[in-house]
Amino acid sequence: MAAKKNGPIAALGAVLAAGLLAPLFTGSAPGFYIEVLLGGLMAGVLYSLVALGFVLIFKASGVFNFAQGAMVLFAALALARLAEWLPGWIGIPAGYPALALAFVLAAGIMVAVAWVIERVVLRPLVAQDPVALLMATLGVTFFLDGFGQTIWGSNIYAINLGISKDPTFILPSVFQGGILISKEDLVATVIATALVILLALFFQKTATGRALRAVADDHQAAQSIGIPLNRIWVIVWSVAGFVALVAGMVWGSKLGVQFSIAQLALKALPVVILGGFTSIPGAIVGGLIIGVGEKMSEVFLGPPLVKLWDLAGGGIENWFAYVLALLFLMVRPEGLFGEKHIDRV
Amino acid sequence: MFYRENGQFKSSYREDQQLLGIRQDRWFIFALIAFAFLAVPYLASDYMFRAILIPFLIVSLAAIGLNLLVGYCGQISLGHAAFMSVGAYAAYNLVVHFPQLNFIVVLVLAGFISALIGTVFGLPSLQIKGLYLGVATLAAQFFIDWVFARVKWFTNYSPSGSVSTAQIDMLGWTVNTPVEKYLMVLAIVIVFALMAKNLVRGHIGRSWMAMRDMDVAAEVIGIRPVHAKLSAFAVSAFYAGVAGALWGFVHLGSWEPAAFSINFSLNLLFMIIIGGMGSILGSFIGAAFIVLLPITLNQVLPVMGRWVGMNFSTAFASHLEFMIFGALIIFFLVVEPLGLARLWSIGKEKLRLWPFPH
Amino acid sequence: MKTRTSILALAAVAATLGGALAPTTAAFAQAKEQFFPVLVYRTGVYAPNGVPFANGYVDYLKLVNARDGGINGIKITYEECETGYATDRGVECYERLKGKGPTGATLFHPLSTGITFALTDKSFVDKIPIVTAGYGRSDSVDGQVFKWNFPLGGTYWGAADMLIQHIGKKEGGLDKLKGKKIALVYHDSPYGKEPIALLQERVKMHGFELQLLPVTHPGIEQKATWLQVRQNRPDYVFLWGWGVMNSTSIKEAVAVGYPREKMYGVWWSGAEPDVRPAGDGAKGYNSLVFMAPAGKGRVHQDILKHLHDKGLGTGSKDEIGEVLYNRGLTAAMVSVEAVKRAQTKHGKKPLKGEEVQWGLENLAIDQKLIASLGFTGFADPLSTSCVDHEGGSVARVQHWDGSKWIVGADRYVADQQIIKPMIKASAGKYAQEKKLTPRDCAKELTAGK
Amino acid sequence: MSERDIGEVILDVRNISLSFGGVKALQNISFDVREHEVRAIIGPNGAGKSSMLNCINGVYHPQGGEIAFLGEVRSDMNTHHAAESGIGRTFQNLALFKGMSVIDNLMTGRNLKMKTGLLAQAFHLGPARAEEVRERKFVEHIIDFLEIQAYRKTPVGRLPYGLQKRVDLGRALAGEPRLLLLDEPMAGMNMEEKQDMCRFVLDINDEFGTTIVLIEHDMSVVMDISDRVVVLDYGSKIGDGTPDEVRSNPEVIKAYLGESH
Repeated sequence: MAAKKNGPIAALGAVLAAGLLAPLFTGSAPGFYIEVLLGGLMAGVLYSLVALGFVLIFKASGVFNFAQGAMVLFAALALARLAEWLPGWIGIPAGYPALALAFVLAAGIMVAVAWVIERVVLRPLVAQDPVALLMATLGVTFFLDGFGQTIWGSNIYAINLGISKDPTFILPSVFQGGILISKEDLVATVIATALVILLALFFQKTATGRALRAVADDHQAAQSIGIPLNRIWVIVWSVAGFVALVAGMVWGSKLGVQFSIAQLALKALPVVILGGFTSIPGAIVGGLIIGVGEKMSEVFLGPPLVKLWDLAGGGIENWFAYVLALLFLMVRPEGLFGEKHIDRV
Repeated sequence: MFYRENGQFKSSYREDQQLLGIRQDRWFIFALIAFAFLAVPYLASDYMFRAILIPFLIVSLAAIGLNLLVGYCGQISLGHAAFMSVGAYAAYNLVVHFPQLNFIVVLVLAGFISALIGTVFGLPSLQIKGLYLGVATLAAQFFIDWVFARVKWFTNYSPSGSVSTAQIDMLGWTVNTPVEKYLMVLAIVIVFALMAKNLVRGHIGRSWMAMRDMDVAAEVIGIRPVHAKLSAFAVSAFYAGVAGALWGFVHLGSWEPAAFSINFSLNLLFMIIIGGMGSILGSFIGAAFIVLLPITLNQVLPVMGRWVGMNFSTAFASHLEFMIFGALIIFFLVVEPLGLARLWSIGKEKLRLWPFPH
Repeated sequence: MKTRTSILALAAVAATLGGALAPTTAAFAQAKEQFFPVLVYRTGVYAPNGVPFANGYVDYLKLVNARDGGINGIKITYEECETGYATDRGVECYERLKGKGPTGATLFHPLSTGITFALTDKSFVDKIPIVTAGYGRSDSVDGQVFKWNFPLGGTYWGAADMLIQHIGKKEGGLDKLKGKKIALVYHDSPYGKEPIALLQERVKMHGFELQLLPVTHPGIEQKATWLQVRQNRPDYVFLWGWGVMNSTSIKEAVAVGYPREKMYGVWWSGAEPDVRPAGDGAKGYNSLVFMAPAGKGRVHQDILKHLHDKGLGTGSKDEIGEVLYNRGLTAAMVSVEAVKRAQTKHGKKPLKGEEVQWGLENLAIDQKLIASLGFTGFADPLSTSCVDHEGGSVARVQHWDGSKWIVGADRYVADQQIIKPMIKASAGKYAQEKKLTPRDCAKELTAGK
Repeated sequence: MSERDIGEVILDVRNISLSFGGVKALQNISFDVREHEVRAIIGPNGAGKSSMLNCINGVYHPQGGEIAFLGEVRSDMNTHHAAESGIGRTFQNLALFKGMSVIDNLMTGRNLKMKTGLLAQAFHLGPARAEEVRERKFVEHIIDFLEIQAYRKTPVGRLPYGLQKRVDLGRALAGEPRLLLLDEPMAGMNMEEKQDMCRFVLDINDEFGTTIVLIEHDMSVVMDISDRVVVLDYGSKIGDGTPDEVRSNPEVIKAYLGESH
């Protein structure tokens, strides 16, 4: 079985690798190539962050949480607005202090959200089929979008982490024009890595974390160790909420916080497909692959296509991720790291 | 109590297998159809036709299509609006290149083209199931969106990438007043609803449901997954295609790919979940729900606001609309995961047994 | 039990749904009222730009009532409808509002090119003018085919043409454009695609290189786009964005170190919400500005006096004088003037859209009138006719100095030599697609006498 | 046992081996089934009985060996071929179509026999209607035979376990199988239900002349109704013969008594 499957995967991998390296030989500047690569990785980091939320929740509650994007938006809005309002309310100095406090409060809010969701949505729907639950999370999405805009506002808001937005160029000696690096992206990567390490520790070291893993593996077992499933869910959704907050912060500081962030959820879907619904490393790696794949395809594959068929502009990154994920599904339905299951008769 | 079956004995399997077993149901449906054809044209306002009835009917058609796939065959599709757009653009190009074609012919052809595409994007269903398949169908959504936005030929090289349609006329009958449009759409939708009903009570429909309920057992019986699943995708996409063509030609009149965005797909899914999976009637109820709810909230909320003496801003009203919409979806999933159609049948059940409790 | 509650709930919902019919069946007996439908988007992705425009528009309508007691005594009523920039919602709003008021809708500002396309077809049946001041379909300038469309004061073809002229001037002559690279970063919708046709026309003339970079709605994903910009290092970037896309573009430009001085936005990419989020990064960014630049004039004083001081203002005080607010203001002013003009023919009574159409087609807004309305500096003269529904288009180029817009001195006028034939061709194609017979303006004129 | 003329070998299983990953489920099993007999496969849990059936009708694909059905030799069946060439099957853990009524479940079992096309179906044309009625008649036979007339329109999900088992059997019968594979038809039944089921099995065997292979670990039942018995243990065959032979087979006794219940 497994042996049979590895062939196609290798093939697909080879094709992708070839596509990835092709530009180097079709005469695009190596410096620029690296920039695109980095750009892709940075975008990938953000996708990973959102995908991480998906995976956490799916692992523990088997719910495919469509609302993750809405949660990112909601958290980001909360952070941005609180950071803006707090100085006025309690006279805390604007800038980092306000931001820090706002972050804590926002985290608290996300916990509250998680608790409400568990109470109002998950508990009544427990043991419903996944589709119903998926639908419910879509309902949550709508609610959060509306609610978020009502209390936080629907304008564009800034989260200022105080990082210079101007690009820096490294290795001008090696590559003509140097390689463009944005400090923001670097910070984003650092934060993301930190978060992942944090999660890893949480899952490996803490009792709750181990409990969560137990649940993920087998609900009955979890109950038998005596963990109330409801609490587990609240915790997991809170963690996912926290992840959403971090994702929102990173993204918001780059491009500002606005309703459109909610669309990010759609970007994360192919990532979880690629990485497997139940694998945290999968989410990370998948995110990076998708990020790089998108940017590479857009920059290097797009223009030729446009020329070839006289298209009205490129924009193939919109579907590339999905088609990639689809191809991948065909050869390996359980994803990169997801565990497969054979249904018996 | 008039809702009684007693005295209605089935003397042949034919009778037993007819669409509406209970006489009262038959009457009810006939009455409803008669009302829709004869009375509504005199009662409804322009607004009702253009903004509510016509869109409602068209999305119902699309919802039926989706329900055949998701509700009956158990294959999730998150990209059905894309199949609608295939139908719409197919119809547009047919009209552009063969102006003499009768609109009905155009519709059917558009349906077939869409069915073809649907089948192609249904292929993954042979490999993967459930949510994975759902995400796979998103690939269809985004890819097809892109194609129509990019390949100029499909939009007949219109500089803005937006296409607009000539008025519909078939065999001399020019369909342009709302009433005419309504009647045409109504007729089409009824015919297609009947066809759907026939399909699902025949052996093809049973093979779909078998796939949905227990695919291994179905295979053991000798049902070929390839046939069952792909035929479901094809038929479903056919419906979507026809609905899409109607949406473009009758409702919008001019559109760009954004008119068939992912949100449309999700709404279709809402319709069948709320209305009821595996129920043609449910498709209608769900469509009514999803079409009417936002419009209603959007109009009623400010009024209510004035009642309670506060003036809702448009923004707040539409945010509230979002929230209530989401809340209601959750509410109905909680109280009746099987959808509104189920409530309907439960109600009927009770009516049948009335006045006895069980 | 469970089922009973849900059946009750169902009934409740059904009841509310019933409400949907109420507004349509409700009668509007009040006479002496001119009804203005207002399509807005105060929520969703495009809210940052939609809100100030809507506030400006509504404020002016309020002002006319508060200050002049209506249009020559005819009181203005209006109703907002949220479209969320979505075509189908827009159509629904249109259908809902077109019949309201004693004489039905006066005219529509769809505020979205997509919705404009959808409504254009309906306008022929409903006979309600569609005013698209500075947007919409460029070919609708041709009043002989598009009787009901009024792209007052500018089209995208015109805008693109002006931008080319401007950079031509900077380069020291249009002929200098040869071999230059221009990238068009555009919102991937009819709105963003409109200018392409003209730019390609100009490419034929001057032989510069045009690169098309579409950005998908909503426009928060532009990394790849700007990496391409960095790769090809175009001499100029034209920005045809809307909503959050604009600010994102500027930020990404900063991120790849593309000089903002070489970026030129259309007039919908040149408002405060577009540059503010980018902070200092936006310094030096240019955009077209038509009709109303930022700033305050007498009309603003009136609004503060008659509305905000009485607590009747629509939005917050501080957005008064912003670009989009002013544009909304001007759009409303033009609409009101059209009604006034129509009243000279049809009498001082509530007018049907059909009657207002004449007013729009015979607009004569000159500096004197503008001054008397307190719009000096916030509107340009407009004189429309049966053949020309644009009424003249003038625009200037402004740049953001980090805190405010500085408007350049020279005014640009689109080169009709190029645009006229394009309009003719495109309008002709539309007429033939729709099986329409164009009006004969000359005849109507004589008939009018 | 009623005197029936046992015919030729119709199913011949030759050294079948099957394994999942490392686990060996079956190790070169061989046995044959003769026309019209009742053949039982017994063995403790995890002996590989179900796996055996799954190989016979193509749910699993054995790595080694071959299966000859009606003279046609295949290294592995696929479910569709199996069904088409007349192998029917019931399931240990009910695999009914929960969402459908009894009638529909049985009609679905008839699916292979129904051929009218999509359009005929959609418009409910004459042929489609006629076919529907014709097959319905046949299915009604089975309903009468299994004495479930009262539940025609009931969704199978709502039926009690015993009845669901019957429907499962009916669905298999609807396909008019020549060879019927019964996977623990009496599991989890009370005495009466078991007796009914036995009766049905034998009647099927008599009236329809269907050859039957059944899995069961209730020895007593098996011994009563089957002509020959195969005994599996840990994936390998430890006995094959008439009930009496098997009963006296020391290995079998060890296997069964070895693990004391």
